[in-house]
Amino acid sequence: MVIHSRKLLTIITEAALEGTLIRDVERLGAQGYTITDARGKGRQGVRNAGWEASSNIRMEILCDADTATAIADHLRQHYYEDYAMTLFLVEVGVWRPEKF
Amino acid sequence: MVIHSRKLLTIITEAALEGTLIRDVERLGAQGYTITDARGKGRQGVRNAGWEASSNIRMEILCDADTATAIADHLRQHYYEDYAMTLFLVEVGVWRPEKF
Amino acid sequence: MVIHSRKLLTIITEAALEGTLIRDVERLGAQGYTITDARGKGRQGVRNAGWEASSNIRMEILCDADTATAIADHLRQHYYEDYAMTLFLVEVGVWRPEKF
Amino acid sequence: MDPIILFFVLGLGSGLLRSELRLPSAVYDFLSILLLLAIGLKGGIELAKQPFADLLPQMSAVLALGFLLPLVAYPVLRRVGRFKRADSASIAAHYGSVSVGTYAVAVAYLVNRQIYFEEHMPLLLVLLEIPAILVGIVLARGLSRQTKWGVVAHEVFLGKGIVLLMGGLLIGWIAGPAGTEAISPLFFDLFKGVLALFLLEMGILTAGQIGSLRRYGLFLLGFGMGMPVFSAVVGTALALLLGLSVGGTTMLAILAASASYIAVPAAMRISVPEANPTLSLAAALGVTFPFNVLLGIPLYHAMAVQAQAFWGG
Amino acid sequence: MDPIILFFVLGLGSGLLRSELRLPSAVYDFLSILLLLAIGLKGGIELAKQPFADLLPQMSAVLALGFLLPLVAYPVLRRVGRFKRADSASIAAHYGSVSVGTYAVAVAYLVNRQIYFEEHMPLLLVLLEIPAILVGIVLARGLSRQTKWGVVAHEVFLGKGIVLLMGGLLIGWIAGPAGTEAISPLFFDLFKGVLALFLLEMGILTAGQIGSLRRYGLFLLGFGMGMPVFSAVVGTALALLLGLSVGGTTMLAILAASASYIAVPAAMRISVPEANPTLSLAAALGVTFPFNVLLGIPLYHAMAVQAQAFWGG
Amino acid sequence: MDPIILFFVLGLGSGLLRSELRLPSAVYDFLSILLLLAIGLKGGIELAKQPFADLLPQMSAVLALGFLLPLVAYPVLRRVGRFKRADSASIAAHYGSVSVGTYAVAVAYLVNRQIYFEEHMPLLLVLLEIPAILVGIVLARGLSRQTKWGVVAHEVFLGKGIVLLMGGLLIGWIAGPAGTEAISPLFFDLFKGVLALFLLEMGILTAGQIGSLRRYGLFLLGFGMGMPVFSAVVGTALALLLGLSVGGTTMLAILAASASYIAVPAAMRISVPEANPTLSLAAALGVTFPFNVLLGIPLYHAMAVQAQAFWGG
Ligand SMILES: Nc1ncnc2c1ncn2[C@@H]1O[C@H](COP(=O)(O)O)[C@@H](O)[C@H]1O
Ligand SMILES: Nc1ncnc2c1ncn2[C@@H]1O[C@H](COP(=O)(O)O)[C@@H](O)[C@H]1O
Ligand SMILES: Nc1ncnc2c1ncn2[C@@H]1O[C@H](COP(=O)(O)O)[C@@H](O)[C@H]1O
Ligand code: NA
Ligand code: NA
Ligand code: NA
Repeated sequence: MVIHSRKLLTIITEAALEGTLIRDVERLGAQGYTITDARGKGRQGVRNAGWEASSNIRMEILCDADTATAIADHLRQHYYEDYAMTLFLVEVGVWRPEKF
Repeated sequence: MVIHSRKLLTIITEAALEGTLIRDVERLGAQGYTITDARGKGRQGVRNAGWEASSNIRMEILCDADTATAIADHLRQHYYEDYAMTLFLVEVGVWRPEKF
Repeated sequence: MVIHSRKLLTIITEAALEGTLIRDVERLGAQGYTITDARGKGRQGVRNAGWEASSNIRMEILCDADTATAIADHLRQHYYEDYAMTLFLVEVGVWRPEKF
Repeated sequence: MDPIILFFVLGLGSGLLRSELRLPSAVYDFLSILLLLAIGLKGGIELAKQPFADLLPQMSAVLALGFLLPLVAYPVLRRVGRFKRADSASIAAHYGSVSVGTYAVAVAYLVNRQIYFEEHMPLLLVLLEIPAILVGIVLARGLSRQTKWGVVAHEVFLGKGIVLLMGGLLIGWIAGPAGTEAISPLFFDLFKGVLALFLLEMGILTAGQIGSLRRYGLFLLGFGMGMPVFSAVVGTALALLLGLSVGGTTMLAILAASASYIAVPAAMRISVPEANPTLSLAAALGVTFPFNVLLGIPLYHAMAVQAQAFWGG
Repeated sequence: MDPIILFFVLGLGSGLLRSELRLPSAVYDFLSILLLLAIGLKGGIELAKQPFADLLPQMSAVLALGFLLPLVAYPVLRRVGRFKRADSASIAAHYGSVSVGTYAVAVAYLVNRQIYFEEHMPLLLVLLEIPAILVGIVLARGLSRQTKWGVVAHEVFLGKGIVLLMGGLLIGWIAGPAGTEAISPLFFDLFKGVLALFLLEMGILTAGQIGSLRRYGLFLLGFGMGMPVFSAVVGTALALLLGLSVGGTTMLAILAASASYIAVPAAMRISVPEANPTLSLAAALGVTFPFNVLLGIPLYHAMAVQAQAFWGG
Repeated sequence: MDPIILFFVLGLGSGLLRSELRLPSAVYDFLSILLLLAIGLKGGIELAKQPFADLLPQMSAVLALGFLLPLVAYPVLRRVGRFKRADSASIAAHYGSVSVGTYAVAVAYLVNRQIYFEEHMPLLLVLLEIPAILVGIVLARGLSRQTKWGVVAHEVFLGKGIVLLMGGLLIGWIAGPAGTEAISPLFFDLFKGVLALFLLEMGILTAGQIGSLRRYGLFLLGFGMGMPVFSAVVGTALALLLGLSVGGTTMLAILAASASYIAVPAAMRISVPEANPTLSLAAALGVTFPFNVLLGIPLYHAMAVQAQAFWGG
């Protein structure tokens, strides 16, 4: 089957934001998302998952380019300044484009 | 050292499929795999990891394009209809191509 | 906002290496990293997370091409032979390039 | 009111109010492992006290019950509920099997009221778990050659729940009351506390099913309460035939009435994947579990008392 | 020395020496859940024994205390500490609220010495957790229309800690001493052991704060010890007014003196995100928690004894 | 048969039958932490009862034992087993050190039979863990300058196992029997139940080693049973020299006979990475652990009884 091109937006941020983030990305057009627990280090120092206040999540959203941009813009405006947050975008191939 | 091009196939699906999936991808030529626990939402609703029946796994397979296609085709034929399952493919660079 | 190109280096290796690895990648120029727990199979057999000695981590580092190469070279020289370790590199887009 | 029920209500309430309260899945697993082993051990210790042969009639009767109940449920689901074949078969299998959580609450209920019951019940629990799964698969597929019975058997007999229950049973049986004394602080003294925490999480999980329940409508709600009452009547009748005590009758009724939400979902997912798991979970977990725990147990107990008074020996 | 304190010291030491020792986060969660429920249950059981109306004065006084303390802390942080508005408000909220871990250590301390205290303290604990959060938000934002009070209320009242404490309280209240007997092996007999493990992890977490503490300097260190002593004096005075026992006075002092590191950080992160969470955690967890646990509790106890001797009735 | 052994057999059986049964890793960690702390505490409480100086001879003897055993094992592995230098050194280190799990089973065995043993054994356990690691590194690398001894020391002395054992020991020592009473329900009353669950998981882990064992052949199988018997003889002899009781002799034999599968693998992975960890784990966990638990302990006990009868004082 032919492969279609889509975007994978990955968001690494504070676990405390999970609920809010889910609401936001669904409102902005994400058809789904996947979350794993993570730990890490960045501008805001070490966040190593021992307990809630210092643990990260890693959220992935498969979507088209516009949705990815809309979500990224929203996140940068509302959360990037005040929260530990890292965003990146990857070009991916999918087989069932209608899903995303 | 020179970088070689390979494929990374990512499969997000129900935790209950882990054993079956491992058997299938090895039979179809995967030399290895990596699995993390995940939660998420898609066509089949919210799957948020509280307990086995509703948790996801995220499996990654580094391989050549043919193996990736073979695995993806097999999965779509056998599981895609009945299980929560998302697939995507990324172009990656590796240093030891003989491994995959 | 305009998207800049960076590299995402992913390292899948033995959980026992976490501390050493963090020290090494920071010394080699990584501005941050993200780690998730993982299990898997490769050259060195099944590593399925039941207990420390047989569990994996999956570390991601967003950085520029030179840092990625430096880290990959270092890892291949010092760990690749003796430890379970898999490396791959993906081209990603980021919005705040100064961070990485 | 028994505090363990209050823990269930607390979980249900905080789930419905969308509190972020959740037990980590490792903790939920830990609690289930403790409960399953404790129930198995308890049963095994009692088996050690009596001749095994005496139990064979009860064991056969319970196996028959496990084949019967899903065969009754299936046509109702298919004709009245208008569910697809696979879905009907899967839901029927859930209701033919048993819920260990419900059983544990019933144990607490009877022990609390110091009502005697035949202590080898865990053996019957294990036996009742299995036949409905096989019936469910055959109902969905017919006796097709395609079914990989090896895989099914592996899934059924080596699933976590059965291994822990059976393992506990065997260990209790071999080691006997004296042998297991040293491990009783963990498995028996903590039992009700562990059950309380388990029910807290069950309440949260139940709350999570309300959404799907709303979607799939009234029939599931009715079935989720009618089917257990029917099964309890059958269980009660069987208990009378077998000459069980009032407590034992209550127990057999609750075993029949409860619907599986662990072993059967896992087995159905592998063996009848085209069945929609949301349907059976919404019914078994969203309706029948709370119904049995909150209303069913006292109801079946009252029924057992009446039945024994009229027909019991 | 009480062994639970030694567990804290063990955690602290191995953290400072960079040992790899850590409790898995699921285990930490499990221990917190047990502690919160146990404290709630204990309080609820005592509430069942006395007329609720008698407690209203104490409850109102404690609510007032929760509004007062952050209002005192804020100007100190803003003027003397020269922190930004949001940071001052957030730290003030932490110190106006309470730490359940500190409370648990104080319980162990008093029980160990067989000192009576009013057992409904968990009710006051719950009440004291909340007002400071509201004050903190208003200090940071003013009474702005923008604040989503619905979201704030959800975060505050349905956060894990409050749900478990309140839930335990209600369950204990409804079920009473007899009803909760069967679950006491898990919640009460294991209490001190669970607390010991919890303090082990708290020691490790505290060690992890030393780095940020070094970065943010002397003022936080001073504030982290001065503020609790001040709050303890206020708490002691209030306890005298309310006519509490020596144990109860110690308890109210420690409630006032302790600084939240669970409920408030979570609430502030959502409601005042521009506040730097590292600052408040370094102070509450890196300074005030160890200070209270190691020195504060005996100090406040001595203070309560003196105060009761001079002014007490 | 002791039920904790049956739990091991249950784990082994369900692992071999490829059941999906597993304890979540957080639970496994939790159980290990409880066991390590309990063993340490127990030893510390006993240390509090006797003058420390009396133990110095035993402590030195055990340290010497820890240096000796790997030096005996190494040439056998290198010459007879034909393993590479690094592999021989690493396996030798595993067998020179001790297994806390095996020790715990031996404690249960002796306590069950009410056989007295010197209760400061946990101190000897800690001491015996360490020298073999150093010997292993030197055997693999020579006294090379390249070895980062700082890193090695950190890994050895601040590894989770040693910190918890030593920490428990110190806490028990300082707090004494009275001080630790309040935490005994968690650490001591639950000990055997916790050990049972731990052994369940150990059985599953052991089953996972059978595959590698098959690959690496007969020599490992022989070594995995011959080496512990040899070590047990040495341990028994040493115990006679030191004038230990029958129980103490059994204990020293089992300490000598057991092979590490936690501390040493971690240390070797960092310090001798070119050694293949599969080899040593297959031997220590796949052969020696079950051998000791199922056959070794009664065997060494019988040996101790005989030895004490012939030569004991
Ligand atoms: N360069 C990086 N590579 C990979 N992950 C990163 C990087 N920088 C930050 N992160 C992750 O993103 C989280 C938040 O980043 P920050 O906002 O920079 O503190 C960190 O805790 C890391 O998990
Ligand atoms: N658009 C998406 N982006 C990221 N993950 C997704 C997306 N859709 C589905 N998933 C993941 O794939 C799983 C199965 O998807 P589905 O088959 O659509 O229910 C979900 O539970 C999610 O974890
Ligand atoms: N082909 C592969 N695809 C995905 N992950 C792999 C692959 N090969 C190895 N890995 C992961 O990398 C770890 C170490 O690999 P290895 O060094 O080959 O044993 C394994 O345990 C897997 O988690
Ligand atoms: Na049933
Ligand atoms: Na306070
Ligand atoms: Na040894």
